[in-house]
Amino acid sequence: MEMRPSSPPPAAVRRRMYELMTLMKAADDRMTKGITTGEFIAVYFPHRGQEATAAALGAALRPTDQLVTTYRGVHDHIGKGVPLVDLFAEILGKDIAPGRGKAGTMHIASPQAGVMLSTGIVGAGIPVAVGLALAAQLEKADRVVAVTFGDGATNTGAFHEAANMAAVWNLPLVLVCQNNLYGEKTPIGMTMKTKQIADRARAYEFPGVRVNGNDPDEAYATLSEAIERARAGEGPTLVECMTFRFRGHSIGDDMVYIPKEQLADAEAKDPIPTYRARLLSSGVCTEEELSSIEATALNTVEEAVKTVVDAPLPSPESLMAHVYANPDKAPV
Amino acid sequence: MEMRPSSPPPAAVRRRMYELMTLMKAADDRMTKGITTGEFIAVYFPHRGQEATAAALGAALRPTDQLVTTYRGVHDHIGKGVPLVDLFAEILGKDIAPGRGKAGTMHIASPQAGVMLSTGIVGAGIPVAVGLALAAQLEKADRVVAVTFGDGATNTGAFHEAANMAAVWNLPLVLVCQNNLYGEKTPIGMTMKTKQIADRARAYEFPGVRVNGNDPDEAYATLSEAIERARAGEGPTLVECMTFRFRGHSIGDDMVYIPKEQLADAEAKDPIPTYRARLLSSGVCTEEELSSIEATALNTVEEAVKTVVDAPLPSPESLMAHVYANPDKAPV
Amino acid sequence: MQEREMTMLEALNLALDQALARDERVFLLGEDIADPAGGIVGVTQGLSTKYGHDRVRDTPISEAAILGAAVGAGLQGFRAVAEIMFIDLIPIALDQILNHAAKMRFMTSGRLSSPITIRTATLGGMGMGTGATHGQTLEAWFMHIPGLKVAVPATPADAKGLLTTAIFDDDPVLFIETGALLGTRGAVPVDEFSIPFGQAEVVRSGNDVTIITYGLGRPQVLAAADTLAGEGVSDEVIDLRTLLPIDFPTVLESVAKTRRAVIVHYATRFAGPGAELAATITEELFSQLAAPVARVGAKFAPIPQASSLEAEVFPSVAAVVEAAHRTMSGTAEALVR
Amino acid sequence: MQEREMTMLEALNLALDQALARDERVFLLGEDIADPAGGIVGVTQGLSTKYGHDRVRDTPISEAAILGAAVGAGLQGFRAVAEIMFIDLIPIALDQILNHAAKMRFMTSGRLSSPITIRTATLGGMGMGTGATHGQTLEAWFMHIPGLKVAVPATPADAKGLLTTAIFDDDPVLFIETGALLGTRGAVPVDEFSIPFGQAEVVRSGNDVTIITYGLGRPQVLAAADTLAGEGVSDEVIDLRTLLPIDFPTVLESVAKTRRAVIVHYATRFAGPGAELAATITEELFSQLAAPVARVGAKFAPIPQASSLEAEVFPSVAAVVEAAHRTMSGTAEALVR
Ligand SMILES: Cc1ncc(C[n+]2csc(CCOP(=O)(O)OP(=O)(O)O)c2C)c(N)n1
Ligand SMILES: Cc1ncc(C[n+]2csc(CCOP(=O)(O)OP(=O)(O)O)c2C)c(N)n1
Ligand SMILES: [Mg+2]
Ligand SMILES: [Mg+2]
Repeated sequence: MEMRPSSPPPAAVRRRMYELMTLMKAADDRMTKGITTGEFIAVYFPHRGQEATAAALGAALRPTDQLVTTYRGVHDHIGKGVPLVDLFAEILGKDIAPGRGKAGTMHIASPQAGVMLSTGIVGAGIPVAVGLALAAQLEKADRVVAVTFGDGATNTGAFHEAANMAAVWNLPLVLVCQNNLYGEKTPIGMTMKTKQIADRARAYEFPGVRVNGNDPDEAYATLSEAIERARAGEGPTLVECMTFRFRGHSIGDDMVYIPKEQLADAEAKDPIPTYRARLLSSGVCTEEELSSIEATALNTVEEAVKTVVDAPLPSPESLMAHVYANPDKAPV
Repeated sequence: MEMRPSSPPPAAVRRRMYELMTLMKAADDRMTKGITTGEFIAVYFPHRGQEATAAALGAALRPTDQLVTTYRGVHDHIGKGVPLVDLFAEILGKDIAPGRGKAGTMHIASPQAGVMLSTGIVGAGIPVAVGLALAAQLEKADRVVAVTFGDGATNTGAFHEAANMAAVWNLPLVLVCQNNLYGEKTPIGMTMKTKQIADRARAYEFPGVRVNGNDPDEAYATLSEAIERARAGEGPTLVECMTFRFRGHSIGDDMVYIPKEQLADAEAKDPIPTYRARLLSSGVCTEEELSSIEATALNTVEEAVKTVVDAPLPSPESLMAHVYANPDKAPV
Repeated sequence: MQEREMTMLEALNLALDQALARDERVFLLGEDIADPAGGIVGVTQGLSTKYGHDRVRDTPISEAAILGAAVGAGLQGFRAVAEIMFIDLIPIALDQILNHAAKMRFMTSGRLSSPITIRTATLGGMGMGTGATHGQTLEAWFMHIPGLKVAVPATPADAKGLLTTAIFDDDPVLFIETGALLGTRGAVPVDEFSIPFGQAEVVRSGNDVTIITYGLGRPQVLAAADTLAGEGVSDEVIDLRTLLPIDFPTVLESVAKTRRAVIVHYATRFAGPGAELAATITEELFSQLAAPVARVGAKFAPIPQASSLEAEVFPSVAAVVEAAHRTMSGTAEALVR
Repeated sequence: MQEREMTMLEALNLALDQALARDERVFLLGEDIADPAGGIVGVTQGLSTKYGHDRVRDTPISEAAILGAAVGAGLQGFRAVAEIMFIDLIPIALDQILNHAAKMRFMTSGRLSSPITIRTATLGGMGMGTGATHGQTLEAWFMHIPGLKVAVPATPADAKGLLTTAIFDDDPVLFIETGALLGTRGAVPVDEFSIPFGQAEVVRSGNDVTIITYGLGRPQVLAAADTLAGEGVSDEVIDLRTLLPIDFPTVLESVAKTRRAVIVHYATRFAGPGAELAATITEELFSQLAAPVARVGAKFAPIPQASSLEAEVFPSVAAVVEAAHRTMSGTAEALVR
């Protein structure tokens, strides 16, 4: 894919992306606080620091487009429009969750919002996204499928097999790598020599491009281009979004493996205040608008948490529901 | 890897390669005939047409170097010096086989000759070769490991994971792809868009080079260079050897899926008569020498077949031997 | 229903043909399945020519992506029929079965599912010498995966009826074809028809002992049954047809009558399908059993290549007869204790 | 032997440490195992610092390559200890276990082998809410692989002794660590020591019923045993420690005495390890059993996330007690029939 210098996205899109980013951050802050303080018990994989890519992707995809994400997917879900109550209820395993306590943080799906799968198996979502993209192609729908995954996931066989298959079948798929420089606790330099993950696309003969994943405008431009290429029948693109994860792999991770300077450096480039400043200086939003967006985000999150915390756990009798569509003679 | 124009290999090497090629061809012809006529029953995957690469690899590797190959590996085995009786006995499942009727065509190993594994699982040998190369590195031995596989194998996750791991660990491994343009019955164009498999190496940051795999001199030069790079601690290389398979995927395959002209064209470039003519015209061998090499090959094969056909099958009592080193309390 | 004599291979081809004709959302994917190859042994012959390469599509050698793609298309309502050439290769793609296909409905509380069919084949017992990595019989693993179904047809008609059920079942199905049975001939309903899962066939009625089997065990058990009948033993033979679910009502009714049971399969005996059958039968009919349930399965070794060894690893007709004898000879002792 | 109180996690770390110290050919590979991370929960903490990153090496997220590399190094005489973070992830790499590690010795008639140890963990029963793809208990599959061995320690001392055996055993071993037990404390021999495979521990002696378990079942069975003892039931508790091989002599000796058996595991009940145990016990002791062998295992559903549902899917102490009662109540009937 050729990278054309592009003008910034429309103001409405930029405002929307900032809204999404603040909502993502507020959600992450709140889940982290709730679990750290023991207010609730849950498995959670923070995305703090990676909001810009998710906001850009959410803004660039159409509501009818589909998304496949991972355990570290709350930001992606929010970007794609999954309600916070649904997300928190899944994370806390409540009966009001769409998965009714059977999904959990790693397995959230929201077909209404187009999020068809989150998976806890690194890399495994990519072949599934290939199948969704194949379905779009077979249906001659103008739907595009995006799949997000980490840097570490590109070392899995699943990534390779899926990328190659998407290429051969020329599928409407956008592969979005959120390169946060670590796979769990291991820095990327220990797990690949590849200088740019984007270059891995060449092995399959489709375009790969690296962007600053902390810059919503840049990410939006590139992701939109990749999405529209896919929609136009021109096949898959790999977009590598450079970013960083401010919190541990999951809550409880002490992050000893991240050099202090590296973290400080990343935090200094926190995409949210950076983008805020840009929106302000470029006159897209006023200080009041931005403050109001931030206050709304906090309120929305707090209300959703309250709803979810007050909700009951699923009743044990519901265990055997939905193991099968047709459980006739199935073991119990 | 930079491709330097190289002078042909020494005459002794070239003669040796021709010897190996004729032996490979004679073995393949004989197995094919034996199975086709019903003289013996066996599973066999002919390599006819692919001899040049195997001969070059065999000549370029040291006896102490190791090789991992596949179900279609008889030519590779011969190149590496595995005795014909051993090979035929494995294929026919005789008790005189080193595997004593427990291996079979797809699973031949010959540690003395350095062939550590043949596998029937496409792609699966590549990670195992990574482990052998790691062992060489850990031992600080100057041993190199070569692993051969088909074009189709480069679409497996195993190829990707192994190639990346070999790169990260800078292992003494040479990945030899015998690109015969088909994976079983499917032409390569249906299964990848990649123009050169050699280019897939870039995804891991190590060199990849394509050679005419039907030209033993060219293949030898490139393989030798890759092997010596590995031995010098400079890490892995992917060598894509372009070739063609004259017979079906396995005996019994009617080859309806190969266009007649494509096959005719390939047969016209049969590496064996082509190389013969070159050796003659360049004065490396005389007609008498070549004829004698060919006659010897036929004799050697015929004698080996006779030994193997006359040998007994393993006795049923040997079944439970070697399931475990220590079978104490194991089920039966 | 009108029937025609055909091989199991032809019956499978016909079932796929009719499923493709009936429902646009059915499509096939796998290695070498499209024409001109038409499959490695021809099960999918002619289908890509008839329905196009879009619906009968060749894939790269990428088992994980094949099943992943099937799962993904399933989320969108397609009924993908994915072929994994041999069951020995499924481990490469097992994550997509275990962690995705079989759990999708549960994890979403019914909002999404992947009603895929995975066609695969076992080469065990063909005497072809394919050896340790191309001759395994691994269905036991799949019985242990909640959310999955498992079918193993033994006749051409069952192959057609069960494959049709598999494709249109709303749950994911592992459909195991037996290489050694593909050439078997039999009468097969010509029109589309389906055989419900969890419905065993009582192949032969008798009163003295129940022999339970499936797949390649069936012809072997029938051979043993002839021998036993010659000895005056009246045996009942049950072909389970599906292993998940298992038709326990039919099995238990039979064993309640005969008070003796033998289970026969090509899968490794230890921790194999027979273990669950024996355990359940015993739990349900403990006080009625005249003898312990006997299990006949493959010995605890990899599959060797040599025909002399392959014959030794798999259960023989003699072993089935001997197991039946064992349940008979236990009678006296069991009755007096 | 001198003992020290420590957690199972510390015991595992010590076993690895001593194995690395004893034999140059031992090395570790896996994701995040090297310092400073020292493993996802710290089992390998400090080892790369002590033995170098060459011998305690971080890998890419490439499970198939991790096990393949272990197998390959094994062919050259190394004793690779490969970590697959969770047992749920093994399907990705199962081909290397099934088709390579477990068959290498057989296929070469003893000329080559891959004496690898695969360390993995199950998170089932921790109540952490990791859900369907991170809480499975899949050991039954591995019992069905000839050529492999399977160990599941339940105490810190067993963890150390069995891991040492696994690493130096000449056959490939799947070594399953139980997340919920890693914090368990107990006395552990400080010096290197090993516990032979196929040697169960009789944890508690009794005469009325034998309860057989392993792994996370052990603390649960001991809780149930207390309840039963309070009711005057004298129960014998056996911890199998290894599932392949199984110490049938010990199991059968006990059941011959008690005439009643209950099997308890976190694995799914259907087609689970208990099926083989129940079937074998019944085959061997049919006329001595006072009641059918009872099996207690997970229900036939994926592992749900919510704690209220997770408690329902796994076997409870009450279920163990109830199963023991069932074998007791069967007595009268069984004796008169
Ligand atoms: C196949 C697989 N291997 C290992 C794990 C354990 N694990 C969970 S997340 C993770 C790191 C993934 O790194 P990356 O792809 O970079 O994504 P990130 O977490 O950084 O977003 C690992 C190793 C897993 N869940 N699945
Ligand atoms: C993982 C796996 N998938 C499929 C097969 C069946 N199969 C055996 S050989 C083969 C084709 C391999 O093609 P290629 O790698 O090009 O090697 P070639 O046979 O052409 O030498 C296939 C699909 C297998 N044995 N293993
Ligand atoms: Mg990462
Ligand atoms: Mg090929």
